[in-house]
Amino acid sequence: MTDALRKHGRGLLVFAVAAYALPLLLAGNRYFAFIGGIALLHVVWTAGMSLLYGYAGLMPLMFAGIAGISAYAAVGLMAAGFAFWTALPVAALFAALVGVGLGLPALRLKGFYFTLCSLVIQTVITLAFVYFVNLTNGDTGISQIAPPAWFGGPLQGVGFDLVLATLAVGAMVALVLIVEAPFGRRLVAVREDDELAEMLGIDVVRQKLAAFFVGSLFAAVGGAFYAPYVGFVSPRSFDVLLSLNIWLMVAFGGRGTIWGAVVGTVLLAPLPFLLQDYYKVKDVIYGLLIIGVIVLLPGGILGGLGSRAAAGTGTQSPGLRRKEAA
Amino acid sequence: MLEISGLTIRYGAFLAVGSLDIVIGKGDIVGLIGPNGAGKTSTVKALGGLIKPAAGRIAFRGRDLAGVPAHERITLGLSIVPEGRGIFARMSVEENLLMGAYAFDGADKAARMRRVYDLFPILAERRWQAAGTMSGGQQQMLAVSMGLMAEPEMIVLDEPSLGLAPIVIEEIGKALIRLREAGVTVFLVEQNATLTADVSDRIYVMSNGTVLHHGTAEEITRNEDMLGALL
Amino acid sequence: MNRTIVAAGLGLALVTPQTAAAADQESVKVGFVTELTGPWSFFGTACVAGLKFAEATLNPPGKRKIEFIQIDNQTQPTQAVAAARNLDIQSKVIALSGPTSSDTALAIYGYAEQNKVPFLVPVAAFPQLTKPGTRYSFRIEPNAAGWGYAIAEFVAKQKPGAKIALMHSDFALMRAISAGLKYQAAKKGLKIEPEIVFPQGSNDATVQAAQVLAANPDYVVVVGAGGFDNTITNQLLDVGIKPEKIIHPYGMATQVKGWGKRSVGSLYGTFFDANLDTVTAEGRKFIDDFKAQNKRLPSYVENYCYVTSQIIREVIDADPKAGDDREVFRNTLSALKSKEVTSGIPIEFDKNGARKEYIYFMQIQDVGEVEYKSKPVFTTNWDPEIIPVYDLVK
Amino acid sequence: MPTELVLISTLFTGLMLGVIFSLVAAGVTIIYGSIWMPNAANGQFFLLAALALWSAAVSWGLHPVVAALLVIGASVPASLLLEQMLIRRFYDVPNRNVSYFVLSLGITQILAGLFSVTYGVWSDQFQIPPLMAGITFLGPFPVSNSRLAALVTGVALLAALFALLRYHKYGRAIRAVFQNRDAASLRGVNVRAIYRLSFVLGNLVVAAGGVLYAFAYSFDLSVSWSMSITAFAIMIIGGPGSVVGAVAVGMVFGFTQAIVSAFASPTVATFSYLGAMLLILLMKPSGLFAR
Repeated sequence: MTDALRKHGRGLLVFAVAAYALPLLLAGNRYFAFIGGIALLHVVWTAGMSLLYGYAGLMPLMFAGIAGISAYAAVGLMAAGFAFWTALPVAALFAALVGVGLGLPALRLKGFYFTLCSLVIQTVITLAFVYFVNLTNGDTGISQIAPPAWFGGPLQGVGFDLVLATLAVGAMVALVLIVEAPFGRRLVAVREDDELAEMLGIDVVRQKLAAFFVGSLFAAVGGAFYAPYVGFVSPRSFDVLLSLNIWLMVAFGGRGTIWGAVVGTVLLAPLPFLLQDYYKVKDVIYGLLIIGVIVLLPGGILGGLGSRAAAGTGTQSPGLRRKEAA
Repeated sequence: MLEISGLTIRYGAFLAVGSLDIVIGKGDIVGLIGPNGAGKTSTVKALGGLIKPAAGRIAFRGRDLAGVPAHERITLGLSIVPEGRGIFARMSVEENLLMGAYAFDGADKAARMRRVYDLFPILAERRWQAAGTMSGGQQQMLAVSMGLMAEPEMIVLDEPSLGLAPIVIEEIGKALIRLREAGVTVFLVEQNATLTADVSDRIYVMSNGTVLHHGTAEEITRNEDMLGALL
Repeated sequence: MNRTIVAAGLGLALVTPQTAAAADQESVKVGFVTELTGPWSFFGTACVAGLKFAEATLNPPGKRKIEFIQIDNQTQPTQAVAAARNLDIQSKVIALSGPTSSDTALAIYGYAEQNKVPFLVPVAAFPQLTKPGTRYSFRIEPNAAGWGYAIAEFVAKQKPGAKIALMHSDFALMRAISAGLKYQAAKKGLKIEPEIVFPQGSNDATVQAAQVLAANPDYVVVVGAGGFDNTITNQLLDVGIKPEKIIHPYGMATQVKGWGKRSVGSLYGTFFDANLDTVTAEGRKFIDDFKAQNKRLPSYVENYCYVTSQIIREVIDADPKAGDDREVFRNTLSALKSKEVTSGIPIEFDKNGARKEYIYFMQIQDVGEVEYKSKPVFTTNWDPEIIPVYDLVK
Repeated sequence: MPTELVLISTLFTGLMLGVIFSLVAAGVTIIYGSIWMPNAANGQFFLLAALALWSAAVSWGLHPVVAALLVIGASVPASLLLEQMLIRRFYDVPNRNVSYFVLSLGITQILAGLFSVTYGVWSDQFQIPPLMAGITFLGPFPVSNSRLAALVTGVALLAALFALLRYHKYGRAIRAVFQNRDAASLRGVNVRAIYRLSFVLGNLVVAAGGVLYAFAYSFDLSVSWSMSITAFAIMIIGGPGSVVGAVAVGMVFGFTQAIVSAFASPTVATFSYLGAMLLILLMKPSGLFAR
């Protein structure tokens, strides 16, 4: 545990300084501070996605759906009179468990079929958000979500941003600890060649399930904070595009690298906000960016600049090839 | 007919085949035996153009194959039946045979099909059956037949006896001898030394990517100690 | 490690505030957050097209200049909140406006109420935008539950005790319409049967059209979303339902054109239509200019966005301080008593910011390439709270 | 009479939706089976065909049949261009299904952005003029000749696709490449050429699906994602790479939607076939028609 922290200590320190500096530097302008806060929130999500995609080799496109379940659960509990800080763990745990329940059939699938299946699950979740009007208010969404209480007052402004910074740093520390633990190494073994991993005595489905649960927790915690931070949730807040964006941030930054996800998030999360004035070309730019990266830097930015072996997509074991052909 | 000289194949840092030399004359049946991982299948893949050798030269009927893409080699008269049979499991026997003659647009496919049905009558009975649902021996007969649909100068068989009962292996061996009578050169790559020795004129023994011995079938089989250690 | 620092720095550079444009003391800025991309882009762009026509005459010399700052919300609530925040903080707008979809409007609603920014919604019909206790949000379009109420009133007048088949997509707007319809139908002794709900993303209504045909209702109320609205209409006509029996709660120019010639005789509700006889001279000019430029007629979406700018002009003119003080703007808007310049229909807001509501029912007479002909057959207006909308639709 | 009416309309709807779902899913599965490209942009290609048809038939005023042939024909050079520019770069990349998925998301994003600022500002509903006027009665159930024609054309296209894959030399080669690309290459099949052919053929079938959809239904820009998801679901259940599976499951999807929405509700129908997908995967993870 301490080894892991020593190995990534400098990186974590730099990230923590940047994460806390961001809200303070932007405190003078609530708009930019808001974008910064959204980016920090996305770091929590991409940390979870990085664990699942970068290390466990799973590409769960139902990620946003899990975040949404948690957000709706937290809002529902708050409406029922619970404090946010009580609602948060309950909602997060609930959403992660629901996620595992829904993901159970999909997790038995190998390789890319899991991804396609999770895409369909995300669609079902979005439909459910619209359909269960009594719980979710349907596609109108829930407006005016109260900020959490914090030392007697509402948690707002820079205070909330700093809490998000803490959350983001916490998520990165958790990611480092998990990845450097034996559990993380087993995940990499599963990612590289699950048949070989099975032969080495690793229970592949159980490892995937465990990883999926932990990754879903990241999604759920982020979702629960999203609701009061933005002040509004609706099915469109947690649609498949968010799942794809979060995944893209990881792939863009460099799969299987600790800091790739952060780089991808910092570059991509603020982009839709900063391109708001260029709405006519925004989607085209975004699309070209995606294509540019996959053509020119297939391992992602950090994966492309760093050693190809670390990128995970740069090299490939025969096992992966076998799976593809299956 | 076929001249392999200095063939070297690498997978990353791993050397699969190191400087291999094999010569096969027209009308010969030549065997290549060796244990698992000796580099036999890599050699076959290089012949088929499925992998690029790191060094060496493969010449077929005097022509260097280096620049010839995989799918054009069959039109030169080099027909390869890969390991695992290379049949199309969800196609019928007849469709598989048609695939065997895929590269020969002008050919009389019905006549070619009649000739392989003569060689393996059981296939004619099963012509509408999905290849994947037949027995292992029948699948192997189909694989050889597909190779023959090209009416090649030379046929390369990779592990035709794999997973087959001895009686079926014997049948395959008889078919090979009939092929030679028809003037086809055969390159038999095998783990099964008995089958190879029964039908081959000459045998190459391969281990760890290089040729250890080379001689007539009798010379090799006489040296039973070496064979026992190898296989 | 160095890479990380460089990347983090790069990210910071991207979000570092640019120096805000020097505030022009003279002009009043209004933030216009609307759907220029995403699934609702048609409504946002139609709205902006209406606004553009108003802008031509909005700033006569001598009056304080009003400037609209448009931002795309991508039909995405998070983006809508961010855009509202951007306009509030960066551009220091006096008021917000623009959304044409209920969920983006509701997302901005939360921001406006929490941050005390006046918010004038041109086209969004979800009742909760003016729920009791609302202080800063004002809505120009009548609420959707009211449309359902009006349909029931209309049908009851045409045929007491009539049977209505109801087909609607599962969107909040459509649920609100159904709720209002069902509430008032019960009071008026009308029967609703069958009621068919389509999930979002539906594409076929053949079987449902056959079910409706088998039930033999007096009227069919069709509330589909987007292209599916057209599909339902076509399939009802295909199975032989007479157009005279079909009622759409709302109809826009593109929609009427889409229903086509064979829907002649069918009915639709609207709040502004080129064929209304109440259209004023300014309204007529707007219609003609719009038609010349866009090769189609404007509808209520374009009209409401046109009217939005007129209302803001009147607020600024009524109290010079309204251009600088949001509370004054809010109070002046709340007290405003005016008329739509295009149609002469009164504009007046109740204590929750809802407008005194009205609807016209039109019957299609002919559908052409650019224009269509229709005539008003029924009109009604009502107080926003004549039915318990805020209890009917949560 | 009412029961019969509902019954026949259910059958017709099942067939109509089934044919469109089958075409799109077959196109998707042909591309996935050959080059392992899970094309998330298939819904956008579908929509592109529908919108192009609308432009040709409504804006340019071409006869609908001419417009349809033009659009389906144009999909060939468009696919070849895309193949030349982007797709072929990844033929030999390891893990290429991930690369292709990312690529197709990029294409999706670009097309969605283009549609939104072009067609999106025009209208929120698009309708093609009918192929032919009039109504035909199937028993008591009246159906417009235009939709009947779309259905017949769709069935004919599916039959032609099957015939091509089963009896034509290149069709056999496509199936051979799906099943065993190395073996196909040894039999003289130019695998890269077959990749190219499959990509073109798959997109052509998807475009045909879009064109028929546009004749049968009004549509808007939101149809793209729901079609992508449906096609993926069908491909997974049917077994990726299996055209028979895609068509069989596509038909089942169409009939499920028709029957469940007739006897329960359309919402239950949507939930039920997505739920059925999860159940089937639980029992047979590789899909029903997998090798």
